[in-house]
Amino acid sequence: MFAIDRHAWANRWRDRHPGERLLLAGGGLLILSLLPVFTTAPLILLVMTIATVAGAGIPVRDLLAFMAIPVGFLLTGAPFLAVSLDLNDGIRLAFSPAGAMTALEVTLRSLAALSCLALLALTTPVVELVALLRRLGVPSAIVEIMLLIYRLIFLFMEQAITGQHAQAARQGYSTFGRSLRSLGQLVATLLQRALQRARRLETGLAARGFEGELRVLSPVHALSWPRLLRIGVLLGAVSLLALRLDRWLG
Amino acid sequence: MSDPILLAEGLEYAYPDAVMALQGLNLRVQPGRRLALLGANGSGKTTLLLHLNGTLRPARGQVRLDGQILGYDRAARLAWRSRVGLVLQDPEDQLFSATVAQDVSFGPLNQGLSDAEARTRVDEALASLRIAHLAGRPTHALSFGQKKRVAIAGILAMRPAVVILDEPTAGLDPHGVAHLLGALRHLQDSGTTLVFSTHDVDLAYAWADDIAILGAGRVLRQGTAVEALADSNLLGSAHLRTPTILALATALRDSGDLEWSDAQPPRTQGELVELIRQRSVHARN
Amino acid sequence: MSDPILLAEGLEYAYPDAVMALQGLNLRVQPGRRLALLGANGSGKTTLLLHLNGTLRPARGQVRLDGQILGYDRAARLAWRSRVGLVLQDPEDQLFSATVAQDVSFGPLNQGLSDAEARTRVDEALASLRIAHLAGRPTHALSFGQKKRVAIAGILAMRPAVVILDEPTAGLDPHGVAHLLGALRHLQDSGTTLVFSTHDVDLAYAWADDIAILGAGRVLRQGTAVEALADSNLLGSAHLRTPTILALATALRDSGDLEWSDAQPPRTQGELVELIRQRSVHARN
Amino acid sequence: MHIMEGFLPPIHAAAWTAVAVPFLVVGARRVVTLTREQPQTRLLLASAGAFAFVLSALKIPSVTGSCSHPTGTGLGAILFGPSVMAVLGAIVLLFQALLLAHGGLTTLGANIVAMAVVGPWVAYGVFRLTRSLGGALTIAVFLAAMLGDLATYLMTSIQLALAFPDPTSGILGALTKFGGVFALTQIPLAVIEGLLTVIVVNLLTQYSRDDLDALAFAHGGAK
Repeated sequence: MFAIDRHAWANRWRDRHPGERLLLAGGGLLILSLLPVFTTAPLILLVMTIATVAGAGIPVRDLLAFMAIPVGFLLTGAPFLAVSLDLNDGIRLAFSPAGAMTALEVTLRSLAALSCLALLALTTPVVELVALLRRLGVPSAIVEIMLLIYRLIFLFMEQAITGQHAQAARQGYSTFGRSLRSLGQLVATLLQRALQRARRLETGLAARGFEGELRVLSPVHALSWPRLLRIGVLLGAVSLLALRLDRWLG
Repeated sequence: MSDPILLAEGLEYAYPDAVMALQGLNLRVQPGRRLALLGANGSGKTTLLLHLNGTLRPARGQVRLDGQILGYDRAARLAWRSRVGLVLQDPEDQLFSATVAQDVSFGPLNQGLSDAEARTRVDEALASLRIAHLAGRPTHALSFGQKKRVAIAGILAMRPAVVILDEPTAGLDPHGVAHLLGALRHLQDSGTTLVFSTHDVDLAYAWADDIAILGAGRVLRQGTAVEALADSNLLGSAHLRTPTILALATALRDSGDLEWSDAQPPRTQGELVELIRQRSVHARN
Repeated sequence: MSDPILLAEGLEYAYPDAVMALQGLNLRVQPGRRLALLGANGSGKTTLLLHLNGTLRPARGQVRLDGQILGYDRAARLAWRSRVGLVLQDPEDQLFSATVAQDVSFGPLNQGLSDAEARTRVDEALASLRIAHLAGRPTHALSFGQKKRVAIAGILAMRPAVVILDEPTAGLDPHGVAHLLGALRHLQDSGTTLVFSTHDVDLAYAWADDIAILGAGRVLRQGTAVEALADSNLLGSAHLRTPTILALATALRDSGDLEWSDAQPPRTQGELVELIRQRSVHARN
Repeated sequence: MHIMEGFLPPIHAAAWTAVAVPFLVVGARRVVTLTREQPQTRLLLASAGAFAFVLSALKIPSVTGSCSHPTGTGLGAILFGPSVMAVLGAIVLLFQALLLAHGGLTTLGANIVAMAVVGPWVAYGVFRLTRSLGGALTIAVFLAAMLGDLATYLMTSIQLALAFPDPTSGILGALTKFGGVFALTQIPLAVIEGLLTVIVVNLLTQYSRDDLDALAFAHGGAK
């Protein structure tokens, strides 16, 4: 249903420990936050893109598709930063060089950060990241609910799409007013069905000894210390290079 | 052969997660006939149906209605859906209103009919499916078979020329199947073209005029029911099997016990039993 | 006749909306056999299954497991469900975890097994349904037939003595049905008792050792498959019909074309075709 | 509208995350208590959360033809109560970032504050206030959903203005700039979301009382 999810379950790094990708992407976001943007961002963008495409084997086309919508947001949002608004003398809009620098900085940082998110999202199933939250002290009830939400999203999305197809087949979206009414009916029906599903799951899981907790085996992915070390070294090298370039550019 | 009312030419379609569902599919729907789209789970039946009423737009290829290539702008889709009605498999996916009559009125009202006209359409549709007595009932309290018929009534009330049904008999018991098929036959008698998808080879053989066998996003064979089902290897490769009645009738003809012509093969349990009885009566005389 | 492993005596049950679902139902389940609960939609099949594993509690009557009347406190229910596994019709009602292996581990972990033991159970259950290759796959990306098998694996991993399946073949294409029945046969060979509900008379006839015919919340008749299906009037009043193979085999015997004994009637298309072939070979010799 | 990954300066991203945390902790405590009292609540809450995700993925019909999605904050706050909604909203936002590339991880805190805290609390407050003043259910629902929606966008504008003060006119100027753009696009959408929520709640109260009762647990039976 979601292209991102499909890659997350089937890429070259599928069997590796999710902590490794979390370190790479999270470390990338961290140094991007701490170090000068103008030199760090291009390096991060480069490293993450290479890792995603050459490392995990995600096709370039799909990586670009991932970036497309947020980049669209960026292209419409960033120019606003380059325009200044003068309120003293009526309302006057003007180009601002300082604002333009901010816009450029934001664009670079966003692109680089986006490449970190892409690396993580395209290579790691959401549920494996959620499972890591337990170690961060998130209560197990919350983690279990998150895992169940993940599963149910696909089910309910399917129902939503099919429901809309059915309404469209009966001209439910022929005018604005009818569209609104159809959508309202769809949402109300989806909620009812969601609650029904909760009740039926209760019966279905009771047959399997469900008493409230949703404990399952965790997948075994061995954490590779050599790989973690290499990722650390890579991030360190990027940091050093970024700082050096920054000094060199003055 | 008359001009097809619907014609799919070289349809290709992939879902957003890159699963290829249709891979160059061709199909012709003859007016006034019953066409079964027979295929295993995952063969692309539902995706095809969603193309036939313009819900999905093919990446390549086109659909013609009455010979005209169809567009995908809003107006074109609206006109298309007034001619081609689609009933999905799970009635829960398409019943949104509190009562049966309200639900069935959804389509006619969306078509811009007046309340009075819509009411007439509702009564007509419910009557033609023999469920007029359900009109005032709350939809959630209906049995599965009743929901199925209400969902069909919701499409009939729009008076489409072609009615497309996704797995119409799925989940129905023998009595429910008989009841539904009776109502659909009645519909065909009034000139409506029927297209239905199914993985039930016995149903397709008993009930379709024409059959298109689907596999891996293509129509592997299309013809009259008997033509399409003749090749058991093809059926096997499509994860299907030869219909029971056809297999037995063929075995009985091969063994010399029974005679029947390909033009008029026995289609149902009743017809085959009758054939056996007649023969034994003959033999005795 | 050996002692029944499960015995339902005089079950009565009404749903909160006052619809009477069971009205004095009696049923016996013989160990190691395949029992089909055959009934039309609304005949009370699912309600009965939910009583057999202790999910619903009858207003009157009782269920015995190995001769013991069963209680409904927490401990009793847990023990009961370890012996009697229930697979619901819609696999989506029973699958909740992201991957197949995780999902299947749920039952064994609830039984208090260690992680290592649970892992063994998961591997075993997946292997016995021939879906070991799916272990690491995300549940939501499975086909319908695969989901169905994973749901069954989730119950098998708890090693119940009795496995109850609600409409196990509903929604499966011929290939999927064959695959599933093969896996279930394998299960029975290892001594598991199977109970399944269905409205498919052909399936029940082809595949059950014993059949109980349900109608209006009662067991109308219970016996071996041939015994239970002999009375076509009874079947009609239960909104069912005579299985195709049985009807044809009977017609062929009546017409004098075929001979077979009630003890060993032809059950499947293959068996009946074989019988016809053999006879024609005989006749020629 | 979600703030995209990397858009906010790091200090701001961290600060908004810090603001979001207490709300999440309180909400999580409530969820933990609820699930302890009634274990099956897990299934109900998960269904509610998945529903919220799907709701935010539906396309809203718009007059202009451009595509937009409901925020669902008003409906969620009315159905599930604001403290539980904070948790469910945060989960939905995390999943949107990872499954759809909407929003981001560094901006998760800021988005949670706007969409899972401010929006729902405003919606809930408006709903209770209107009801206690004797306003009709329909009016209360409409105002709650519309103002909840607008509050979300106002909050997002404030977040952006604080992060990117206008070079000439400062934070106020930036707020006018961002707020003006959002107002133009969002007021019609907020009205549409208000209407949509009224339709949904009307249908639910007419035909699905049981379901509403089942959900009332999440905020102590408030109706």
